[in-house]
Amino acid sequence: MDINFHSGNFEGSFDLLLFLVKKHKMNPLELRISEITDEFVEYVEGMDKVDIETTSDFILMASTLMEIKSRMILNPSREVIEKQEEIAKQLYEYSLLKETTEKVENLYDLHMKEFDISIVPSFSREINDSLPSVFMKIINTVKQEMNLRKRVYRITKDLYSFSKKIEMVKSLILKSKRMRIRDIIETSDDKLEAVVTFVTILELLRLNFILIDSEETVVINEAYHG
Amino acid sequence: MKHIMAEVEALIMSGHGLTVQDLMKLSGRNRNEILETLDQIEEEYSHENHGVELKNVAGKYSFFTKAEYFDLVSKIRKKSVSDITNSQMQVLAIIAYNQPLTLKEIEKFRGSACTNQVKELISMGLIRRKRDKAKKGNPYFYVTTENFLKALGISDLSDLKEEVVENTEIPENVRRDVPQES
Amino acid sequence: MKHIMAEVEALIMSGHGLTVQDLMKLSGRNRNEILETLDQIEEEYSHENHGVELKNVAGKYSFFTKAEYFDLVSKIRKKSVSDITNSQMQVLAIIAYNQPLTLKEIEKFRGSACTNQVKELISMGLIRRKRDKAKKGNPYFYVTTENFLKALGISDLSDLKEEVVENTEIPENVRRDVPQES
Repeated sequence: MDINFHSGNFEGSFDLLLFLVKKHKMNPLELRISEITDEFVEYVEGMDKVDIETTSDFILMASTLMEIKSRMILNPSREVIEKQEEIAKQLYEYSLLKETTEKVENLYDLHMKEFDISIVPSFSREINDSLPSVFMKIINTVKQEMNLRKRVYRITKDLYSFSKKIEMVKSLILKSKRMRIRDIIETSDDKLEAVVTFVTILELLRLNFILIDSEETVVINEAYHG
Repeated sequence: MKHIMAEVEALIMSGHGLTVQDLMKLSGRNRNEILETLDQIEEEYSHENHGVELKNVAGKYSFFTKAEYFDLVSKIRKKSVSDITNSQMQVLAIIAYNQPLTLKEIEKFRGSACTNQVKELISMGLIRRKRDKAKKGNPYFYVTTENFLKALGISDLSDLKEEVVENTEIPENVRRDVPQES
Repeated sequence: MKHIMAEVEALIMSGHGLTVQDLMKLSGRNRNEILETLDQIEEEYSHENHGVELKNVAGKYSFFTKAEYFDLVSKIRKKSVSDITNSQMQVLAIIAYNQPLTLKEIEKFRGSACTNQVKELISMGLIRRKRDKAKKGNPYFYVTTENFLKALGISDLSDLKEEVVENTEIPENVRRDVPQES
């Protein structure tokens, strides 16, 4: 067994102690200090004494172990047995902590590599799960209309804001009092504007500015306009 | 052969519709291997102890829940597109028309807060957010999804884009203003 | 029995994390049926011809791609990785195993100061502090969060503790004498 350990091999004295306990197939809680003290001291003596702070921790532990060992041989009093038990308990806690850290690290690394998945519900029905049918109908009308006219579609980013559109549609309806939804939508230049126009109609309905007359026609709400 | 199955399954389940080409490129397998594997997976999931199945829709492979479990599964899909409210539709239209937009820009358009509408629209799968790392402060932008087009009955916007690009009457500088779908 | 498997599979695959309760309610099956079915599905997907697996994360069941296909799947999916340093991991483990703990208690366990690590772990959402008003001086206690379970992909803390105690290779009779931390 190579005993030329640098202090870096063990983070602290408990690491070395745990290593020796495991090497001797000892249970941390049934620690028999007398059996491992010599080895512990040997390791500490072989350490590079560069990092004073770390090595002092090892030296302190070594002297504690040596003290317990000699007293165990000479006079195994209640007090010295308790001292050994105290170290055993600390060692056990330390081994749990070490094990937990390793476990947490492993689980974290593993789960980092797992992606959650989600499946789309049955696709044939998925298509039914769409915007209200009237919306669909209108959009399709607009689509056909536009294909027919083969307009030049130019998407201009800032041509219509929603509020502008509301004003436009309002004045349109105010003028004719009664309009087919399709005719209102047809004032749009492209598909996306059609969406905005349609939403505008919905908003005016919500505000009670207009009422639906039949499924395809809206009228000015006379009550609203006094 | 077993490992290919697992590979292809993992890819398709975590992707959003992959073509045979995609699968070949991603896994480094040849066409025959992929086709054979797809057959095996299809066979495996056709058994009645599975509630999902592999389907090829327009050349793209995805898993779908089986039709017979539709009613069951729809119980957990709380947010259905058909439940869309007017205010949500308003926000949706603003995003559709001006995308990409930050939350602030949407609120400026609408003149009122719309965090909730945006969240609901995301959960309905109609919009999604993306981050522009190039921009200062790494802001989130909202754009419509493919689902949105599907819900509208417009399968994709590419015809629109193409028409713009093909039309030579549109000057370069205008063309650059066309919002790009990602 | 086969149909339950398909039902539960369809539900979990299209849901975003479902508890046993959710599954009972949605399927109208009793607890034992659900638990048994979950076992069967887990068993089925553990085979090497599957690239995804069933997991209970923080009490919710979801499917995940298996870790061994990480390189493959990461070609189409991105995961934001937050690196945890060794010392942060140590502090996290101390809290996970012995919570709730005050800062002083954590530092006693570790043998050195760890204010910074605690701060970082809070900002990562892996731990949080809470106040025990019943205790003298109103001290802050640190506990792990649900996010911690999610980050580790485990159902609850007992998963972690059981395995740790098993691995320390201490005979049953001795283990019982170990003072239990609350």
